[in-house]
Amino acid sequence: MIHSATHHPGFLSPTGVEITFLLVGLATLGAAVVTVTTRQLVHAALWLVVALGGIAVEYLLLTAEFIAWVQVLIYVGSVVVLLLFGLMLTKAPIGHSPDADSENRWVALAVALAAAGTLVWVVADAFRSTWIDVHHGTGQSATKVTGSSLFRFWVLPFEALSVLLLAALVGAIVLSRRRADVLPPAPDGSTAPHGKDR
Amino acid sequence: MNDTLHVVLRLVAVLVAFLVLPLLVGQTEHKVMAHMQGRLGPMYAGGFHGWAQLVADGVKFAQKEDVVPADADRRIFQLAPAVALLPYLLVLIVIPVGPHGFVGEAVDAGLFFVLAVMGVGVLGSLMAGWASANKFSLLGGLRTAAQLMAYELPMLLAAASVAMAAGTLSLPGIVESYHWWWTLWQLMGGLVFFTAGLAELQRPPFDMPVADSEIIFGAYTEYTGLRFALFLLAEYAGIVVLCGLTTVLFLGGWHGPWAGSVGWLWTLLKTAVLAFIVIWLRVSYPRLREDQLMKFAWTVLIPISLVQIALTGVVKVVTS
Amino acid sequence: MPLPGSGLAKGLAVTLRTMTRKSVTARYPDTQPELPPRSRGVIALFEENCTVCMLCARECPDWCIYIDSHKETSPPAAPGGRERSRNVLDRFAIDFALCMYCGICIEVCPFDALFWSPEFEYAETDILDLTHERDKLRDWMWTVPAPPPLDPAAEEPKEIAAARKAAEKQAAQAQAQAEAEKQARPGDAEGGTGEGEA
Amino acid sequence: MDYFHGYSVVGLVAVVGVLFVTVSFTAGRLLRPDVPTQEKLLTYECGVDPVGEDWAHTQIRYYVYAFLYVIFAVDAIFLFPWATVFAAHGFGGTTLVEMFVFLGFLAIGLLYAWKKGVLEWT
Repeated sequence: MIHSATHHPGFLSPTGVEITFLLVGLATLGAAVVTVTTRQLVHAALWLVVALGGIAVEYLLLTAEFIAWVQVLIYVGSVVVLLLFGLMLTKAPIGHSPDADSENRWVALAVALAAAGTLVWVVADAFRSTWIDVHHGTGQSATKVTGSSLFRFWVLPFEALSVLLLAALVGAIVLSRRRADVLPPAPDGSTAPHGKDR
Repeated sequence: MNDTLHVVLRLVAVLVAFLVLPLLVGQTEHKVMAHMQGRLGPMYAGGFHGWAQLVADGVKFAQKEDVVPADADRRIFQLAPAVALLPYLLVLIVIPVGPHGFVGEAVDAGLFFVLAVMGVGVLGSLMAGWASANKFSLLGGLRTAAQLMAYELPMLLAAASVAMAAGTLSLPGIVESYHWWWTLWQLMGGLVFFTAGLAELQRPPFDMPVADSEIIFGAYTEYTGLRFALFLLAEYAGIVVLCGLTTVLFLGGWHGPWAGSVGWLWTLLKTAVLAFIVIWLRVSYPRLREDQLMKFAWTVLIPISLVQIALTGVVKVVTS
Repeated sequence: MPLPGSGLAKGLAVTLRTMTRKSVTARYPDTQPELPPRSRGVIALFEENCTVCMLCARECPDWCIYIDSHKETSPPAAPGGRERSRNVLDRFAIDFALCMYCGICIEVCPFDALFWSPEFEYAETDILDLTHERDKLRDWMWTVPAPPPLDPAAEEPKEIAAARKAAEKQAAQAQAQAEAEKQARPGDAEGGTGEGEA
Repeated sequence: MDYFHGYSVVGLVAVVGVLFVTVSFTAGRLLRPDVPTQEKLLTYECGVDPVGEDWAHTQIRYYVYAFLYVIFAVDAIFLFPWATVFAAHGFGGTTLVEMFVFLGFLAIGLLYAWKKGVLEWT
């Protein structure tokens, strides 16, 4: 059943992948623009989901299967959820939030363009002579390839990452607990548990 | 054209499974719950033991008015059920049912794909909770998010343990390399995975986000008619997906006597038994409190799954 | 100390055991329920006993009993006597949408005109139709069961006790008379006890 | 072309899903009544008139869990590429130790959070 696919050209011709890539890229760009221009906070977060999902599809089209699903799992599944969570905990009114505009849009645009220019230039320069052959079934075990290069060549950064994550974790706990000291005790009169063992 | 036909057939099969299996689970839940409580459950719709009750419910839901509260964010409110439902459809296609390519579509990073896509479904609950403009919905949405964050992790870790054992992320690949003693070896991981999955589906005893005695129906409070039905469908599709995944990862999928010819039956049977357990747990246990819920994930499930990973790693390196 | 998790297992065992047993659901419309004696289904009116004293309507906490009546005078029984007047019931209705089945009306009725009927299938599709009129209330009288037998050791009902006392008294009198007659018969040698007033 | 074939089928399923939802919503619109009244559109608070707005003050405790999760999730995804290779030739015990060091650091983080009482409320 599946083997038959190798003899047929499949649903997307090679150029089809490129066309799809371009279209998805445009959609992603559009979603990103809406994300930063919309006046409604939660809508911005949801458009961010669309933009991040679009990027995941782009990864998929570049046969970076594993990275694509990491993108979905980490960015869509947890970072955006964290973001929404934070918005809901603080304040995210339905409708426009006029105070969400910091009146810096021209500076922001300049920074964004500069950052984009730098990134494109750096990436294009770094990978100028490297090509991914998306057309010849490199999808086989993309995860395995990632894993073997990670644990053959990048072990030290990998271990350093764990230290970094630990630092982030401790930092988050320390920050949130110091904030808890400032807060008044819980309104129900119970002793605030965050002040338990100090 | 043969290829196209194959694809169309698979799509139809997946869609049918997506629509029928959750109904079966739902009807079983009606009946099993009833009998566990000394009742009979639905007896009239369809004649024989109320088999068509959920069909009748569906007809009723479709005829009901679709109320969008005046204060709600209309577009997001209406979109939320679709966001909650569709990830399960996507996941269903990669779950292998039988040997020799009896699967909607084999994806190389299948396990990772499944975990990533299932995590998206929670966005639906969050959207619903926020867009309803209702205190109870908002609280439900917050609880959903917190619960997802607490339980996604043990699920990931337990799944990683299986991937270590099999040395692949492909779901058919995992089942192919399964041996019967894996069930014992991965027992802790399996329990963690199943429990965490239950919590992610917000099934009792982990149904704090929809606790009716506290926050009405959580994020789904304001929903009526078809949109409400889609949320319910998402819950039952979630049960099917969770039980199917647990079967594939920890219970050896199609393995069993005469696996070559009736392997798919084994998968379905194991899935059905797990679905029964899901229902059974619902009837037997009271709801966990919100802080117990969080504590359970972080101080019980995650340490256990870390131990399981260590065990898997050591055994694997020693035996290979 | 019990095994950890044994409580959880016990819970599962209970539900599983219940599942294997026969369920206790009463399949009501198909099989009629077995009602206990003195079931409070609906209130029936024995209108022949009603004197329109209005006690029930006045005592009803919900004010759900509606009574209309008029006075009728009947000619004196004997010529020259006083005209007799009596109340005639025009309307007796109970609004079962308001009734809370406390049974006070039945308790206070001095003439035993109200009874509990076990009839419970009087649902209506319109709440206004739940105000049932006297003919319906009278019809329910046919469903009122006979009063349950008393406990073997119970005190006798007052009516019966009074009747029995009267009967006993009568019997005693009759006996006394018979004895007195026997003694007063001439030629009776022994003059027993003094025969009182006879 | 297996790879693109596979994912185009997945994409097709997504399209079918969207179609399914669209069709059911459209069909629903044709079937159901639509008689909104002001009271029907009111926010539901158990039959009592709604008080205040939808947002209410909540404890911030939840948020630490969210941080914890993001950090641990980043950790957990490294397990998957590792899982596929660690038992292969040329990796073995060393890679296992490397991963255990990595996990050990995070376990320390979890222990720290536990000790600090972040993981419980009562």
